[in-house]
Amino acid sequence: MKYIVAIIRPHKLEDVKKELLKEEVHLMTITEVLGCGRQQGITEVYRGVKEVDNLLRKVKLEIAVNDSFVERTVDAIMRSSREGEIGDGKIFILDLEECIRIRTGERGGEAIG
Amino acid sequence: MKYIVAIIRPHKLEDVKKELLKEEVHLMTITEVLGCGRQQGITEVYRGVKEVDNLLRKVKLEIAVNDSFVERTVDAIMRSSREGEIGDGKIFILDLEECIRIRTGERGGEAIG
Amino acid sequence: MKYIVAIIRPHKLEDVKKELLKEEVHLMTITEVLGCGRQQGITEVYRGVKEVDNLLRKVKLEIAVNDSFVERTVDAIMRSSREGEIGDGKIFILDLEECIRIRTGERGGEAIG
Amino acid sequence: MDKIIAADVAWMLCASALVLMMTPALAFFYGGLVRRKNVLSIMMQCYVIMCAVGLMWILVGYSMAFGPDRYGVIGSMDWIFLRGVSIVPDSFYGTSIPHLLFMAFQMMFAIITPALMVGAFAERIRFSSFLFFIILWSLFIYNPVAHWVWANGGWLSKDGALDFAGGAVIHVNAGIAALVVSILLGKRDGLVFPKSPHNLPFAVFGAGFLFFGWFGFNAGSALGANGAAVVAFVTTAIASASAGLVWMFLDWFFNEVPTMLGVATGIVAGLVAITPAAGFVSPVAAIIIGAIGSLIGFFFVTKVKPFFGYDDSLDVFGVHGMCGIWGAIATGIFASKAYGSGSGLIDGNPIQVWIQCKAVIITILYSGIGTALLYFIADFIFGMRVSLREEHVGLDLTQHHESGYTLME
Amino acid sequence: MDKIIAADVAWMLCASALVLMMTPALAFFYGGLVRRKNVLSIMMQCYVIMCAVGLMWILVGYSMAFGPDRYGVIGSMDWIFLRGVSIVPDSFYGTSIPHLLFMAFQMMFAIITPALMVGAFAERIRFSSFLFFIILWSLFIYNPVAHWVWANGGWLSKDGALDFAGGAVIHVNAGIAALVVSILLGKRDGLVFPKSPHNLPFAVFGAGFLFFGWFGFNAGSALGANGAAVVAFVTTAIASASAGLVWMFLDWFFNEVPTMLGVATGIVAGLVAITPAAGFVSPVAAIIIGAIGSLIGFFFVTKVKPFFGYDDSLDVFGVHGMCGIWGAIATGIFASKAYGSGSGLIDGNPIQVWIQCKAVIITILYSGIGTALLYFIADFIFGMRVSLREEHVGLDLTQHHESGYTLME
Amino acid sequence: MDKIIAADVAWMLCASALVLMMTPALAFFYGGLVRRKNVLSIMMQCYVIMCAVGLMWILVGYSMAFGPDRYGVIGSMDWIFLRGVSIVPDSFYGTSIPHLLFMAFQMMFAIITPALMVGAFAERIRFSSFLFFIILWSLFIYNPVAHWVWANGGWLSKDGALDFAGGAVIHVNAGIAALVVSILLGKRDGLVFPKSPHNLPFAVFGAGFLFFGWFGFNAGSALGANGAAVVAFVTTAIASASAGLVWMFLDWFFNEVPTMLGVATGIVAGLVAITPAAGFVSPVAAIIIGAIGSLIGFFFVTKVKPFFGYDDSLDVFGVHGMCGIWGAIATGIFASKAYGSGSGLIDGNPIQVWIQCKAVIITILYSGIGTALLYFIADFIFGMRVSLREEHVGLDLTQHHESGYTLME
Ligand SMILES: Nc1ncnc2c1ncn2[C@@H]1O[C@H](COP(=O)(O)OP(=O)(O)O)[C@@H](O)[C@H]1O
Ligand SMILES: Nc1ncnc2c1ncn2[C@@H]1O[C@H](COP(=O)(O)OP(=O)(O)O)[C@@H](O)[C@H]1O
Ligand SMILES: Nc1ncnc2c1ncn2[C@@H]1O[C@H](COP(=O)(O)OP(=O)(O)O)[C@@H](O)[C@H]1O
Repeated sequence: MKYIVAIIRPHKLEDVKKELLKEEVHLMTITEVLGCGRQQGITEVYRGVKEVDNLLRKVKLEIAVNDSFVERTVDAIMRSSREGEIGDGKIFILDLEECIRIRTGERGGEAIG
Repeated sequence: MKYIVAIIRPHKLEDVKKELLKEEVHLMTITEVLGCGRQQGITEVYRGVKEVDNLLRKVKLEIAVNDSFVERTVDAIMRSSREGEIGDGKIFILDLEECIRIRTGERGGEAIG
Repeated sequence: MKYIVAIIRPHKLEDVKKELLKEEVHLMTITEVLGCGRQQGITEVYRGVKEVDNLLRKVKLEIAVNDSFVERTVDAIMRSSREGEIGDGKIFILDLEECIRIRTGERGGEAIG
Repeated sequence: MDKIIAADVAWMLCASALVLMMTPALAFFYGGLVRRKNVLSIMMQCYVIMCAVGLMWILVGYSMAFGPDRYGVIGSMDWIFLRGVSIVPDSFYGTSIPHLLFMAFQMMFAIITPALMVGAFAERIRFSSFLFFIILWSLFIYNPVAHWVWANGGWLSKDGALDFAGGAVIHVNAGIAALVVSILLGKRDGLVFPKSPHNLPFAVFGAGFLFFGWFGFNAGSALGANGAAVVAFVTTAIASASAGLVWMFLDWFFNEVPTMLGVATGIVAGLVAITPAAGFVSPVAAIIIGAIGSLIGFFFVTKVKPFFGYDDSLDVFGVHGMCGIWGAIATGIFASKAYGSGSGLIDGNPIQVWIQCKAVIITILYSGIGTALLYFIADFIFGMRVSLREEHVGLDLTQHHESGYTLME
Repeated sequence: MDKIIAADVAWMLCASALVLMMTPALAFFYGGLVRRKNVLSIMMQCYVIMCAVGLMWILVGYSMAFGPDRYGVIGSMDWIFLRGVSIVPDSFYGTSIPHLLFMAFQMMFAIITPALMVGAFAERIRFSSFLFFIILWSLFIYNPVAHWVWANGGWLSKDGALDFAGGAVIHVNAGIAALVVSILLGKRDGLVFPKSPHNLPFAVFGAGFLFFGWFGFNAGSALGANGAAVVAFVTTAIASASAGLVWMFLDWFFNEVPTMLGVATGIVAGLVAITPAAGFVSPVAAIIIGAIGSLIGFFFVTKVKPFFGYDDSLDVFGVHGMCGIWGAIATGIFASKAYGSGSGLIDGNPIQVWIQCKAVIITILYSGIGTALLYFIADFIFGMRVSLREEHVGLDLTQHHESGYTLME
Repeated sequence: MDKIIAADVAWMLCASALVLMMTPALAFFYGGLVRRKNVLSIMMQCYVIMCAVGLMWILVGYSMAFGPDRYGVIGSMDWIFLRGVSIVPDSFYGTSIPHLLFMAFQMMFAIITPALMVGAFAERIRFSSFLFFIILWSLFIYNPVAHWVWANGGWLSKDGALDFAGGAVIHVNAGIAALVVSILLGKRDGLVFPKSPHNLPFAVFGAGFLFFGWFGFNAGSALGANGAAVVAFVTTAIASASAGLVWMFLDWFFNEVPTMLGVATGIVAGLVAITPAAGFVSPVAAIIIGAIGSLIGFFFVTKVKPFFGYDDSLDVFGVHGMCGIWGAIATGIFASKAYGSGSGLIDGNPIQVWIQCKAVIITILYSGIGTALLYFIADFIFGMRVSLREEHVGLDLTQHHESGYTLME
């Protein structure tokens, strides 16, 4: 099992969810985060003093999947969230040792979906 | 060492914390997240237009523990956060390679607790 | 590649970013979290009833780095975020299997920076 | 024939608008103090009261409360649908302003009173039952009590009870009803300790704008731009300042630090306490009334409530009920001919204290028993409390299918 | 010579201040309903209108709208820079208050009207083009229509059209313009379903304080502390209560639950509907006007808009346009000599309905065509819509380099 | 004997309530601009001033400021505890309204002035020391200056200084004191660049409702529903519109985009600038006064402050101090017999400019030196600044054991 962490642009969330659904990945956990990356932040101005902050609003998806789903998930995310410009985000894949469904106590591949 | 990620119902947080305390697990990091799972979201209505959004408020716990604590931690979470209905959440266990306490520079099992 | 998760004090964020920049680590993802640790929370009082809550505002950094960067990153964070008092936070290091840049589709070490 | 005084009309238009504004302000005072998942439910209740009770007032309420007296107990149905209520002044109520304007000013009072109670129901009442209950309450509890104290021929009014802007009618009445309902509803689930307010600035806003609106409430109760209005204005400002300060120091003493919520609560406590006395007492008496009001409020909110353990979520009883009682009695003590049209203990008229106490006791009994009865009826028909599951998810989503804020863009 | 009545001055000072306050309240009503990334852009538009249109009004607007009549169509330039507008009352407008005060009261109306439109532009208009467009609109759409209906010699006024506080001039006018602009601007990107309001309590605040301010708006339109003001005050309170309640029940029926946003919208719909009728009708008529206004608003917002699919983001057309039309016609139906200075159908004067319809139709045509023309001009010169990228990032950051809230300390 | 004019009473009741409301509005204007962890501390300071200074005013402040004159320098203690201040008009102050009402109106001024300073202390002051300091300041800085300029026999008033609604007494006074305190307190830690406001909509709300309340402030300073009130009302509306617009264009020019915070700040700058001149100048002069006020404010806030590097956190000096100075001088330039009771340069009375400058200079000197002295006293006794640790955690938690918002349900 893998634990996929994807950082995407906030307004792409709907598209990504839709695309993931097509791949039958419909379980995930979403967090609003600030990304600090290559993408230049918009200079904010408060009373004339400029604040060059390179923190940008991003959305983080965490998706636990069985190994066979990894590529499909990654592809779906890439398809739906790419704009081709700096700031599109990243996908990180970590190894997931165990997954437990609280409701049933199921473990492993069973529990993931 | 393991890195436990648990997604639970927001109103269970107090109970979970209490139960974890009993197992002497009192260090954790908590984030408010949106969960997209089997549980159906409540249809929201704004000016008559219904918004069928399946994002639900959840709470994410991140707990780094020594190997010997893993099962106790998982059990405590399951005991205290299960309602037996869809939406109870999941527990994910990842392998944790290293843990460092910033204050002291301690590493590994020492640093975790 | 490693996936570094660091929990720090909120007001240290600027310093940490600056220090990381010196080590040429300028990509990261930041989340506001609540930390439950040894540090005692400040007792809050609402209409005379005290709320002893040990949840404290912290900031979580997630930084994916190549192996050669791990120690530099850890050092930079420790240097800049230590106050020497309880509550300084922790650094967790997980193994990162894969990293993909959405924009270009690059994978692995290429994609991380 | 009575003649309209344009200046009184000008002031009473403003005062009525100010009192109307208090209900939205209250919605924020309460809304900020509940958990995020229930913020809309509180606001909804306030706003629906504004609509539903407002409409009932036009249809029958005004006639019940102020219509030609029947046996000192209730108004007749002569003025339903505002029949006969026109721009000609009434010969008893606000003789220098159009009768319609007096009706409108009183409408705002009829609205704010049940709205005050909402704080006691917070986070666990079913909306439909609430609506049913609150309309009954307005009809059968508020209207009679208003009649007794304020109407031409009302028996408490004939008895000589002084109530400048509604200590008994509004605050005691709502406060006792709130206590009853909060006990009958039971405690919220799983609140081992009270959760911190989800948006304290909203509560701060609410308190500040309640203060602002209260000038219409108290000074408007003079029904004209006259000396009594000025006295009421000044005593209102002073009592709340003094009460806010006293609460701050009590907090400082008992809880180590002065708190924002404490000052805001103190201000409201002072406003409540001065309400029945506003146009009758001296500025110096206002300082005392406010200060003692704050003491009493603080004691009930921080000691008595935890001791008995009823879940009056936003302290409607502690603040409105108890300070209203104190204010009503204080009116009997401090009323002075030098400032208004009544005289109390300090004017050598100790009997007034007893008259005030009687009015308070009667209000407590009637409101307490009546509210309980209406509660049982409503509970029997609809069930007053939401299910545990709904309580956990929050009333906003379950009762109204809305959330206050988006978590994500 | 006309004499100043101090009480009228007192009331009109308050009323003018209340109407000014409606623009910030509106900024929150709208601001709370958009997505978080666009909250400031909406508020900015409201506040800039307050400044820019306010200033234009002093320079030329007031003269265009109320200056000595030219052919019933427009005011002359005699009063630009407020030349000759002093503390002496005008012989036609507000004869008991200083001319300057009448001008100030009208200034607030000139400000709020274009501000109402802002809801239709939400989340996709370029700020610079907006500013250019709105100034033109104020000059060439608002000023003439105000002249026709309200000015001494205006042709619709001579025709006998009744418009107490601006049903046609303000709500129909702004509502139609909003519809036109929202169609021409096109839909926002990627809103398959409407996003939930980012801060519903802000919208609740806005509705509550619009209600508060509307007393200045409607009762102030009597231009004095007189009977008409009282009638307008009372009908305003009643119509909104009735409309809020009706909307709530419609929601309950069609969407399973009563919603906070529904009640808030209903209140506003009722306020709009009663506006042209406020000082002319009975309280009971106000109940009906409010209720039907809410029905119409609900129908347009929840059925017509989705059917046609134009993106009138915050329902300016559905609420202001349609309820304004209904209100204008209702004035022709319910106006009664017993309450005001006009008579309609129920007074046996059916022709008034037709006169009202004419005024509405003319306003619709002029506003619709004129707005489209101005839109094309502004679009041609500047481009009215932001780029897709800017829309995604949000107008706050791209148009103003600010964000509403910090995500982190 | 003086006779009460009911219409003046009606207006002054409203105006006083409006000015009281400005303090909560200010709490939001400032509160929205600080970081989230300090929002309550700012609001707390504003509200506590409302209570503490309000109470002091009743006890001794009013007597010090307006009591029977002693040597032109200070009021006697004859009116402490409001002895002799009744509903009979005073023979000098507000002769057509009850003396108590004049006192109440002035009370609101005494409250808002120190509240304005709070913006300069933001995010680093110890609450207890703040409270001690601000009471001293109110007693020994505000009261004397108010006496000099406004009291019967005050030496600056005898000198002929014109100050309609408090340019020198309020804005210059508070602005200079703010500058002094912000320098003495030192900079906040670790703010390499200013953090973005945590809740800009709150600041927008604050600015809008300050605008609303300012009508009470300026037009109320006419002390009656008369021509001067109308002139002040109109000039207030115009100056702020013009200033808001000018600031917007300055932002556009210097910072690429027009900003919401810029417009809000500009509006406040315009309101400050017109304050001393409000009832004395023509509408056209008001446009100029507002525009130049905005220019000066912009220059000080965006150029001078960064250059010198003092940490006047919310620009109290830049906006209130500098625009107040400009307004006071502008009064000397533009005052015109055609609009009010003073004449300035354009009326051929150049000496008035010098008189105004004198009043400003004296206020600056007295306020500057006096504030510094009081600061040293308070700092010596209590220590004015919180510890670094407390600053990092935030004042809400450390000074008041509360947080503004919950992060989690
Ligand atoms: N090494 C990394 N560790 C953690 N987060 C990262 C890392 N690299 C990128 N991110 C996240 O991805 C977002 C987009 O990255 P950015 O460099 O701006 O664009 P791109 O990936 O298109 O080059 C960042 O804002 C950050 O949140
Ligand atoms: N595979 C997954 N990856 C990430 N998060 C998940 C996954 N499965 C479940 N979750 C999280 O757990 C929550 C509860 O899951 P849900 O399917 O609704 O209920 P249950 O686990 O009881 O079947 C979801 O809202 C989501 O946040
Ligand atoms: N084992 C753990 N798992 C998850 N988070 C932890 C763990 N230990 C510490 N943390 C996080 O680090 C923060 C600081 O830890 P704390 O124990 O208060 O101080 P210190 O690390 O200096 O002893 C905590 O608030 C929590 O967010």
